[in-house]
Amino acid sequence: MIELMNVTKTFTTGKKTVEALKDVSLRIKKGEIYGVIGFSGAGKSTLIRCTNLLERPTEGEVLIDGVDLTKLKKGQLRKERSKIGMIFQHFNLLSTATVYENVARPLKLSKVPKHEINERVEKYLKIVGLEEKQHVYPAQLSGGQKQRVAIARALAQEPEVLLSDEATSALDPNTTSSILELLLRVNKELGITIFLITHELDVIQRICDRVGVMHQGELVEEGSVIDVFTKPQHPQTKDFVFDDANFKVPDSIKKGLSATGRIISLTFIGSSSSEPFLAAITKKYEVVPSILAGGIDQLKANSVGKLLIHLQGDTAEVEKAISYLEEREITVEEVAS
Amino acid sequence: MIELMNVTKTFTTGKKTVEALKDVSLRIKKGEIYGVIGFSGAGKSTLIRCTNLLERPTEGEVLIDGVDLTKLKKGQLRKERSKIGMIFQHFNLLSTATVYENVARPLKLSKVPKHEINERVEKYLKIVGLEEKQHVYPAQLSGGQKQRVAIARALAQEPEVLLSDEATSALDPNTTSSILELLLRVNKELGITIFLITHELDVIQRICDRVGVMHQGELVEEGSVIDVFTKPQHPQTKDFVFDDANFKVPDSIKKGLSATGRIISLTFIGSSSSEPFLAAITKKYEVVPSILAGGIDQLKANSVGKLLIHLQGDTAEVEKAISYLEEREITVEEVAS
Amino acid sequence: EDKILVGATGGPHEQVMEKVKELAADEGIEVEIKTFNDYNTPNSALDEGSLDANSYQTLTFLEDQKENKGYELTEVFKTLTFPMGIYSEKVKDISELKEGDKIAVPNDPANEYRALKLFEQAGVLKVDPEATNTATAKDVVENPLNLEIVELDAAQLPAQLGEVQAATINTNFAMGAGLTIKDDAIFAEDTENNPWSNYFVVRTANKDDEIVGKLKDIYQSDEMKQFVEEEFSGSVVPSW
Amino acid sequence: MIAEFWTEWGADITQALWETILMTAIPLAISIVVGLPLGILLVMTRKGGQAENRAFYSIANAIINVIRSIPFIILLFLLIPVTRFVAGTTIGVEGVILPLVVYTAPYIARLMESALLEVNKGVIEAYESMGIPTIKIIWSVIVREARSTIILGLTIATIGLIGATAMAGLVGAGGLGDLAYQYGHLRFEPVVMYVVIIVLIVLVQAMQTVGNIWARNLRKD
Amino acid sequence: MIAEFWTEWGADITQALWETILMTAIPLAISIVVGLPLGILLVMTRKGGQAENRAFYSIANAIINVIRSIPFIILLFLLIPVTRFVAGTTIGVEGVILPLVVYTAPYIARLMESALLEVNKGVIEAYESMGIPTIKIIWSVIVREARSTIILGLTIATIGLIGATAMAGLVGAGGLGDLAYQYGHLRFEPVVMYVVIIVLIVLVQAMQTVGNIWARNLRKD
Ligand SMILES: Nc1ncnc2c1ncn2[C@@H]1O[C@H](COP(=O)(O)OP(=O)(O)OP(=O)(O)O)[C@@H](O)[C@H]1O
Ligand SMILES: Nc1ncnc2c1ncn2[C@@H]1O[C@H](COP(=O)(O)OP(=O)(O)OP(=O)(O)O)[C@@H](O)[C@H]1O
Ligand SMILES: [Mg+2]
Ligand SMILES: [Mg+2]
Repeated sequence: MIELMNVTKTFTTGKKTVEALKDVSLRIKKGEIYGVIGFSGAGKSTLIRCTNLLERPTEGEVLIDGVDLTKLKKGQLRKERSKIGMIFQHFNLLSTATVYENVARPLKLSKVPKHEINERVEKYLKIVGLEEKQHVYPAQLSGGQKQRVAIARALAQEPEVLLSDEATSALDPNTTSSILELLLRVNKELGITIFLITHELDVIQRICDRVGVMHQGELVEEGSVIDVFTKPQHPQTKDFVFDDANFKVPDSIKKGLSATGRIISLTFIGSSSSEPFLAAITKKYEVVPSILAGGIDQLKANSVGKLLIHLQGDTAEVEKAISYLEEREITVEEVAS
Repeated sequence: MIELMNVTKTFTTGKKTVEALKDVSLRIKKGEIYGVIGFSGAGKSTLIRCTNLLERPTEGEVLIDGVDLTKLKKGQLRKERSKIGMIFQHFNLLSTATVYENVARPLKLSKVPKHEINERVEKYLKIVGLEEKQHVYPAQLSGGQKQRVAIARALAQEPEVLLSDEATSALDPNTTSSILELLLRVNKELGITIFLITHELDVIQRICDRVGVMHQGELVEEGSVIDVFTKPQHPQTKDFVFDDANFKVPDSIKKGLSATGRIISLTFIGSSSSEPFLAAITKKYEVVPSILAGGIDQLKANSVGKLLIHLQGDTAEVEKAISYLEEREITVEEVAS
Repeated sequence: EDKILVGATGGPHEQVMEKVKELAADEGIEVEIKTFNDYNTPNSALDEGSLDANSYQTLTFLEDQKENKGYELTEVFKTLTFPMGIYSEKVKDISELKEGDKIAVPNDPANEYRALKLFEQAGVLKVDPEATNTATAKDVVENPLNLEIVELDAAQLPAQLGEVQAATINTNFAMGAGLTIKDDAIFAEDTENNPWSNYFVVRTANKDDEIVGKLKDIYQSDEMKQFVEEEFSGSVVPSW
Repeated sequence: MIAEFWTEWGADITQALWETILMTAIPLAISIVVGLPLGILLVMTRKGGQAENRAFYSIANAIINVIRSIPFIILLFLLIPVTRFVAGTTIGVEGVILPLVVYTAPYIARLMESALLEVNKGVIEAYESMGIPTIKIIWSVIVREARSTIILGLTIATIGLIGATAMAGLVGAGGLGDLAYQYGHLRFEPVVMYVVIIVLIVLVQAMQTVGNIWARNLRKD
Repeated sequence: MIAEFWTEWGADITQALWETILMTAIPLAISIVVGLPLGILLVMTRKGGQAENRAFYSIANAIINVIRSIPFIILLFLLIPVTRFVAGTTIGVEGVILPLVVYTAPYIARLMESALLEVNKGVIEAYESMGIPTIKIIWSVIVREARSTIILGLTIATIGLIGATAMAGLVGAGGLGDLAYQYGHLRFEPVVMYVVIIVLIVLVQAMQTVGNIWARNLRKD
């Protein structure tokens, strides 16, 4: 469906050049939700802007449904673009149009029949919770409200492909949840392909099928969400994935505890989470595990647990407990204190 | 230090009025980090903008160090404001000035000595990781980079009070972590009072001393972070606090499990987390607990755990296990499936 | 003093002054010329002392200005006469003007009255006998042919001649368009004893200055007469 | 006294006012019809525009500059043959319409250009990303977003136009400016001049006020 | 032929060019000194401005409109007494400086006003929130951010000023516009007129180009 082939983008200002994208290749299947994460300035926005040619790649090809956008004439490009919706990092609303008009105008300009425009606008404004702000101008909206108008605008287009650049970063968790549920629904029901950028791991976990990690203009890692979250390869990915679980326990506490036992991190997928493995080792071996930090994340298809535990007990028993865990396909890693 | 007394703010556009703040009173002590959370449109930005009188309250008083800002003359207000730094939701950078100048200009205009300006700018640009982008204009920065410039600008002022409106919402988790660490450091070392808005619970948990919850223009709940997170009172607060832990497990799974046991949520504070209570009940009673979801959050001063567990075993044993937990000051709640 | 600053309107007045300047230089008098296109400024500037003399106006105009503005100015000698003519691209004789035709006249007070009087002289209309220098088309009391009188900028008249049946044009402007009073005018003022001759004007206080006398001699010299006659071939004539 | 003044000059002033209104309204309307699209074309064809076209931009830009270089008084004269061809006459109100249009349209184009360039590029991008045809983007997004600035620009241009009509008296088109000049300046009727100037001031003040209010109402930020 | 033409007219044209430059540069400089602060004051004192002052705003606004209502040709004559008092003369280049300033300064003030109003309010707020004195905000934030638009506005004003200098010839100040009018119109030397017009065009074109490039370089988005 979406295929980026060896895409490179170089910005030149005066004598300086910035390589925002370095030979990035990427394939997103029809109906898939693909997420991109990466540090600020990694090139995520540039990548997504290259996908609909808002930014023309310096090199490389961009294929949508097999059509190379970089080779199209204006009119054809326009036709392809009309199938692609986009939510921008900075809203980009018309300042002189009301919320209603902001959603309705693109529909009018795309020749959607009149009665349908009204229906769609009301439907999507309701979904983003702004039906009461219909007749208000953007200057009178809060940051999150503006973002929601932009989301409603993109969805009302009912596109085949949706590009989203940090659509939920200005939103509170509940609103985010409802937007994500909506995205999942349109993805399932209408088969919309979604290509999104976020820095909220949560968003990736909840709705993405696959995830790519950008670092300094390169796509350094890519794979199913489960793989990337349980077996991150690239140091940057590890930084991202572990940030949540491991690194929140202050070093001082870790140090104190490592005197009385071992600190290990456990990563487990899917059904293991509903298996009482901690209970099991407690019963089976002479060990006393206590949870320091961590949690179980419900991914779109599966759940992934990460626990940082403190295992008290004599060395042999602890070793046995660890072996038991490893047999149950739980990844056990020693944590340096 | 900061005291808002019965602050009301009404926006009037044409015939319509929006009550963005309804009689909000709030006290932030010197050296405290106070966080505000709330849904999009709840009035958070308006609240923080009223604190330095960028938005003049329709009614009520705003006291900084005992001085009522609403009663001050222009010149005096300016003097008070010079002690207050602010990070905006929408960056507000000079488009015609480089990154360096964006940080340096306010210092120049505040008559900071020349050699110090250079030192400070370099120091804070380094802290936010933008030393390489010093000579670049905002239009050539990514969203997160712009936000970091805005952060550096506010910090370089070395103010006594820092107001921050979703300063980290455009940032990836690692950058967020380093900014938060920085905020904690300036708070501790320089005693800077911080008043921040966020919708990332994580931010509240990691650095705030107290937290307020806004809902439809009202401050509906307020208290120490631990209290609000462990014993939320207002439905909105519960929505916020529980969203992370409980509600991610799909109802279908919960339903299936409730046939074979009880689903309960455990909330525990501080040292309990390093106590092996799950191990204990496993050993003591004929119950098999398994973790469905949840985690332990390291708060600024303490840690709070929330676990959603499935407790298998016969009714009496389960009851005993629950009593045991409750004796250890763990809040146990039954979860409807 | 052997230096004098003279204001003149653009065109023949200025050209002739340039020649005077050359001749004066031989006698050790330095003449500086300022060119104007407006008829009021040379007088106000002379009165305020920004000029020492001006050379562009008729006596009627000067009297009128003195009366209205209280200037203390005096004419010292005659300079040039620009006989005014009625020109046409459409008719050969003034009598061919028909009911409702358009005729054009200059719209400035120095020229409009004069132009209307010329039409009166030609017998196509009558101007209010009490009208003065500042007369306009409104002061026409008899207009048997119901001629439509179009008032235009004097300099625009040659270019606009095709737009009307006939127009009075100051000869300096006519010249530029290749029209001569002798050959092209269908009706013209007399060149001899023309009441509209122009004067060299100074502040009353200076009327007896030596330099003014010297300049008069230079201006009214034979050499100048010859120059004017050659340069303007009868469209501008010496008034002395 | 006022009654007397009005009996003598009322008709002239009303007539001149009417002429000024005609000489302003007609050229303004035509100039907008010409200048607005021209301004749009300038924005579209400039470097980085939606329909970048170096040749067109350079030529249009040069022509505008050339015309704007020529003082109106000379333009009026230079255009005589064209005016005669187009309007059939070069005198009176009909005779100045074309020169006034030639004088005003490029100015309006320039003002339009700068108004349109102020429109937030992100918004334009958003509409481009939806595959909406350029022409619709121009009209429904760029022009609409710039409406407030456009109105202010047109107000400035209209006032400039009223200023230029003062010179239309040269070719017998009359108008307030000419009346003030003829009677006030050349024929020593200062009262007429002051009255006419006051009428002019009221006219311009009204224009500016309407423009300001209109622009403010269109502005939503 | 060209050599011949130049021998005959070179001195006149050079002189006229010099006069035009003088009549443009001096009034422009003074008008900027007057108009820029005036524009700033308009922005500051308007409703919602940093130093809201209804009385000042209304009066300044009205005066600007009144002056902008009066065609230059009439302004020139109306101002004679003032000019005489200030400059000591009402003719020549000295005599037109004041009228040109009176004509241009309010126009520049208006252009400044609209340029300054375009500056992002959020940025101004950011600096206000730091307690930086208003005067510094104006200069180091508002004016700096608006520099590009200001330059474009000044370019437009300068071209308007060059146009007005053509009328200054009426009072003996000379200049290119007057030379073109004199020779083209009064003496029928069309070649001189065309040459002068070309010089004018080159002058204006150069101004506009410099203005455009300068403005583009100042623009960083
Ligand atoms: N200038 C204004 N005019 C009218 N209404 C306004 C204005 N500014 C804000 N509001 C309204 O006031 C309410 C509170 O807005 P505010 O910006 O404080 O929300 P917020 O809590 O910061 O939301 P977010 O998380 O989305 O930024 C919103 O309903 C908004 O629409
Ligand atoms: N127009 C431009 N000119 C020059 N450099 C640019 C331009 N746009 C982006 N860049 C640079 O390219 C790099 C990638 O930017 P991009 O906006 O893609 O980052 P991002 O991953 O979206 O970051 P964020 O999470 O902060 O939004 C950054 O270093 C940025 O400074
Ligand atoms: Mg980005
Ligand atoms: Mg907000």
